[in-house]
Amino acid sequence: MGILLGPDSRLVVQGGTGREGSFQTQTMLEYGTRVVGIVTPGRGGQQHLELPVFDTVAEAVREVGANASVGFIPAPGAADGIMEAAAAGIELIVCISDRMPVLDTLRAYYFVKNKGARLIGPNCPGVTTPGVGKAGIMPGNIFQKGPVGLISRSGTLTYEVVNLLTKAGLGQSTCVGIGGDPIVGSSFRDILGLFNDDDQTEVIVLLGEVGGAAEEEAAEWIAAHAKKPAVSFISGRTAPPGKRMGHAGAIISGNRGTAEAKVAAFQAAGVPLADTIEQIPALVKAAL
Amino acid sequence: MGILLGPDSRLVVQGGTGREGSFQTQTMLEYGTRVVGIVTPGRGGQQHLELPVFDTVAEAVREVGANASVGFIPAPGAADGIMEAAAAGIELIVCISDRMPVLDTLRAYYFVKNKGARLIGPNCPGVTTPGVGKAGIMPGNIFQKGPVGLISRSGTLTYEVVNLLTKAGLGQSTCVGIGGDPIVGSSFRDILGLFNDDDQTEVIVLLGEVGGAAEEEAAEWIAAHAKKPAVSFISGRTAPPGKRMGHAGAIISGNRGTAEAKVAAFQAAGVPLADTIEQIPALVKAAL
Amino acid sequence: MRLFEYQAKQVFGGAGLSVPKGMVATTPEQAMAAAEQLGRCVVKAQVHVGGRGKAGFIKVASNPAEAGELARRMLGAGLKGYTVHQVLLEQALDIAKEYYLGAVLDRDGKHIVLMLSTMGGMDIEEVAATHPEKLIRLTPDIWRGPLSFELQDMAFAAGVDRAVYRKVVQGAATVWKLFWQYDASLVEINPLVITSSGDVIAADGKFEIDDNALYRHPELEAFRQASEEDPLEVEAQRRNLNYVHLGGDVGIMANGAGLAMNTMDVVAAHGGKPANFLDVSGGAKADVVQSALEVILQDPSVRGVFINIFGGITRGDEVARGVVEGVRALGTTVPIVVRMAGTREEEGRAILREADLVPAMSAADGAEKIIALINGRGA
Amino acid sequence: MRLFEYQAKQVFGGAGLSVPKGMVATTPEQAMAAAEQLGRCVVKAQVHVGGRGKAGFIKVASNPAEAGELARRMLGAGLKGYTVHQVLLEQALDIAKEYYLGAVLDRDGKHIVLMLSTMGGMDIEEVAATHPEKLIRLTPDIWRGPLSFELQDMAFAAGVDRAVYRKVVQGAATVWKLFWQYDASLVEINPLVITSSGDVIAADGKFEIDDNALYRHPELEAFRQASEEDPLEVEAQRRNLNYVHLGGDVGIMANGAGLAMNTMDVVAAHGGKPANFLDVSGGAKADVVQSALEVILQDPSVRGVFINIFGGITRGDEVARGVVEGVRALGTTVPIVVRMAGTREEEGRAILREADLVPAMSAADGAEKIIALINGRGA
Repeated sequence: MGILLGPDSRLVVQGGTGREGSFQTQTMLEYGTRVVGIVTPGRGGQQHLELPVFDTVAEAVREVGANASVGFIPAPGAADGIMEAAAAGIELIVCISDRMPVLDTLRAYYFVKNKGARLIGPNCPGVTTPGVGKAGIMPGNIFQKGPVGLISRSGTLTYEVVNLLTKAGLGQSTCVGIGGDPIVGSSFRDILGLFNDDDQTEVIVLLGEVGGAAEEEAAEWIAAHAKKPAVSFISGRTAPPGKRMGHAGAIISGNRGTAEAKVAAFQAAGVPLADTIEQIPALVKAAL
Repeated sequence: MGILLGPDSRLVVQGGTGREGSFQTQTMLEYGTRVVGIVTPGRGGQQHLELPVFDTVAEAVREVGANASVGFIPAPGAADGIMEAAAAGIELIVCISDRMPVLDTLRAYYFVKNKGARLIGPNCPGVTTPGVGKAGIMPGNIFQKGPVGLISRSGTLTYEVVNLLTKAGLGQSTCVGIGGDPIVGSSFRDILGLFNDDDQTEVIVLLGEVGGAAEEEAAEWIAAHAKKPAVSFISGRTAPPGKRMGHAGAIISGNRGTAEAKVAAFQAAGVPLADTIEQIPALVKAAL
Repeated sequence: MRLFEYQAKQVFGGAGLSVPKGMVATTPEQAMAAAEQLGRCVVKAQVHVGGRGKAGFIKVASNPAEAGELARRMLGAGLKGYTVHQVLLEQALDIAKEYYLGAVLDRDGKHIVLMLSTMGGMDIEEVAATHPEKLIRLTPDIWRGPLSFELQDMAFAAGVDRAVYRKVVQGAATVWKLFWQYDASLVEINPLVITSSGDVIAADGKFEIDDNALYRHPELEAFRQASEEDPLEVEAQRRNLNYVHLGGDVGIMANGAGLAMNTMDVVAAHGGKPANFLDVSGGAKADVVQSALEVILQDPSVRGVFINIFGGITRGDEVARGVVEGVRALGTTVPIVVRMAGTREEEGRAILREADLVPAMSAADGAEKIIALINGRGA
Repeated sequence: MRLFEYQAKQVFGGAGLSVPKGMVATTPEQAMAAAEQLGRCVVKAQVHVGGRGKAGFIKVASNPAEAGELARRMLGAGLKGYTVHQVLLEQALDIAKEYYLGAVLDRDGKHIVLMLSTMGGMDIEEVAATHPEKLIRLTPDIWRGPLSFELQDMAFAAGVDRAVYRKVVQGAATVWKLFWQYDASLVEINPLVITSSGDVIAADGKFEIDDNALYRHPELEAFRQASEEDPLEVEAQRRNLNYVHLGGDVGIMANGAGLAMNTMDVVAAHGGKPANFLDVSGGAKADVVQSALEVILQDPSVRGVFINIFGGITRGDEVARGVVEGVRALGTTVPIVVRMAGTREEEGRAILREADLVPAMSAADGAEKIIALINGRGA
């Protein structure tokens, strides 16, 4: 039945009255997502896209039973929005916002952790569970329900891969963009654990990139705990060290975070690695 | 067997190399207290009063098994000393220091609480368990072992009462000066709970004063939970409102914290009240 | 330490809170000059007591002549025992709403409580009693402070006008910041005025600072000079003594606040009138005791002094030496009764015996003796 | 954003850390003048790379003539691909000991790690590898920051000389404070010099700031002007674009960092040399795409551009409009291959068809086409 976003999820959109927030709320509704309200401080009591608008997340929880949130809040207020959701009792917090100062994210990370909530992002495309809904900005038309669980640090590259999978007849259980920042709420490892316990998911695709050690950790975890096969891909093989490749997290520092190290880690863990994204569907089929 | 300071207590003196700290360490040793070391940052490795000196409390815990501390640190560093003791795993932390900024105390209070340690003070004369030892500045010669548990917000007034009790043949189980500040680590109520469960203690004497609501809380607690008789006394009956009577905590704010309210609370709880301290021994004898 | 309204507003303004344009005057002429610049204005007596409005110490002046006349009436006048030395003249505000915003140390709850209400302009304790749902409290984590969303939740829960909620939230954040920055025990803005044009203005200000933390606030020294405090208390504070002037004729010195309070109580119970509270505190040395005696005797009402010492951290011999030296240095003829017990009491008494001081064996004995001496009956 | 050593030291000095007396020079004449004032001094090339000492870019000058000569040799010289534009001249220190003090964001551990070692002056990663017990780490609570005793414990655990431990503790507290104050990702003092007279001095300084937080640090703008960064990257940053100059001839634009990286990888896999990384990001609009194209084409090495778009949050029609408008405005003749899929791809393609742009159906197809066009073989 997929992970994170399920049939019981009642989504509130933080910042859903802004230009981008409105557009994305519309696409989430069109995809069939159960969006129960919008939170924009100072606009409580209004209606927007036929949804009730609340001043605070706490009100949305109280009034319409929201238990999941997706945030389109500009970076300066994004951490506060995450913490507000966690304090209000939201269980799944998806933060789309990019360019968040990493120290803001760090504090929000611990705040969410202490509340026992789950944070996806920031700087991510969100979560899509085909047939259920999407909390984020992924284009809904490329998805199809199926057995592939997908985790990725990037956005558009993920859509490419989903598109390839769907065209190859390989539907998805849930697709999770964990975000491209150096610190994100949920790591590859965290999401791997959820897919591991999900009945619908039969194979996991993991899209990594240069920077940090999340891929190495994931490879170790797979070797030790995975009950299902996984397929991996690393982008940024031609990225030079010391340069931030768009994502704040995609930077090779000294000799840490190189594509080589990640490739080696997956090889050591026995996880098949695609050289190009076009190879992924075949590897998935072989693993099923 | 008394409370807080017992036969297993291994006391370290924070700031025990200073003038006052040295003098008081000497009196604690003379009283027979098991003092196992002194902590003065920067003087680790030395000997003082034939005791080993450590740079940090953590070292004292590691090297000589300290589990209680008494602090003679000037106010600006007192909160840090309290937190250092708590972080090092000290279970009983007695802070003698006066003139601590109350916001420093507040932060230290929560720090200690989170570590699960017990703080007595600040701005207090400490804890004396006759026959075992003393952590603080009470004059040892006035004490005698016996059945009276004593809790007080003041210092010298407490010695007066102990002196009267001893002269009347009423020994003490433990005498606790909780401190005269608006915020102290342990309240009347906290210490009442300990005496309630202590076999040696047969009657509790509570010396209160104007300011705050700790006496009212204590009276309520006694009415609801006390397994032993209690006797009380309130000083500052002639204190005018709005003036801080030496103790930072001894101030009547508006009509809060008056002697009248405290007297009324003890009366309502059925706790005998002495008009002068000289009456206390007789009330204790009547209660035994 | 309490700040005057105009001082509190200086602090508020420095932290970015809007305050009315205003000027302080100590003479009617200054008040008139200020009113020339301010136009229609409010004249407010600067004293550390509430209820100024009801007592006629806050008045609107339509022109400089009126302002001068109001200042003339207020300056030098007394209010609840305090004398007005300064008036604050402020531009009159176009008031649409009056809110309450404050932060206070809750000693029993062990929190700093931020409070917000849309029922400002009246005594907040009355609001708390009659409309508790209208007073929203927030107790932020003591290390972290209030997060923006917490302040926002508070503002919406209080029913703050959406048009000004951002400014109110900003104001609450500033109050918290100032509370910690200045080691406050109370910061209160009542009323926080919302003007017709949507400005949010601190129209009054209370600011109390923890005396124990003043050592880290040398920047507040300037505020102290303008104080209306009792000159004897100011002198005692300068000498770092815990002294409270009470107005009777029996000077009191004790070591320890509890003992000093009790000494007052005992003196009063025996029919005496305590002139002061004075705690020479734990580690008092000869020079401190001497200094304390000097302050007590600076009070012209004092006709005798009762010194009540029980030695713990304070050593009896040092106290005795201080008393003897103090009496000698001052050459005073006022009767002094000394009662001493505890650490090194024998050594202390030996020193006292050499001087002409009346010994007492208990607080009650000492109280009786000093009262008798003051009344000319001998001890 | 990385600060130069001399900039880091300005920040350190402003926060109360001791730094050597020094001056910056951009010409040998300035260096000589500085040395006249400083006396015996160290001449240090200001570049953002390590290993300056070994490479001869940190040298002692005994007199002004030597300082001038050293500056002449260093200025304009290259070190690991960076050009030296400035030298820092500093009074030589009387070094007794060299410590290491730093704070770094540990992205995988999710902490800010304060680090202290008495083995300073060498690469700290080497110390960590060879003498791990000599590198003491502290991960303070993220809201509370390090408490004094925690820093003290760290100092004693590191074996810091007792005579200077207070200054070292103060330095560590300041490093933490600066880390948060400036949204740093790295603050490093290596070596922290202990002089023979017991002074504790930041003899070097590394300071890296989170680019995402620069919006709240306008005070750092002044530092940027003196930067040695690639002029194309500076221009892109000014335009708020995620651009990295790579040096090849195939200009690359994609929406999304992952897609842009993968486009680079695919171009390289097909034998092309990427000229740049450029992510027009999620919500890119026509003007952004046009601006991005302008920056790519400012690179004289670029002989063709491959635009790879998959529409999620970005709408295909807007991207297409941006590309067409950009090409028109620039009047460029450089071949441009566009591959577009996802949200509103049909509308986007319709717009592209109207202009003279080469369509591609996949990344591989696009890479092949642009490489063929650049090599004059047509698409």
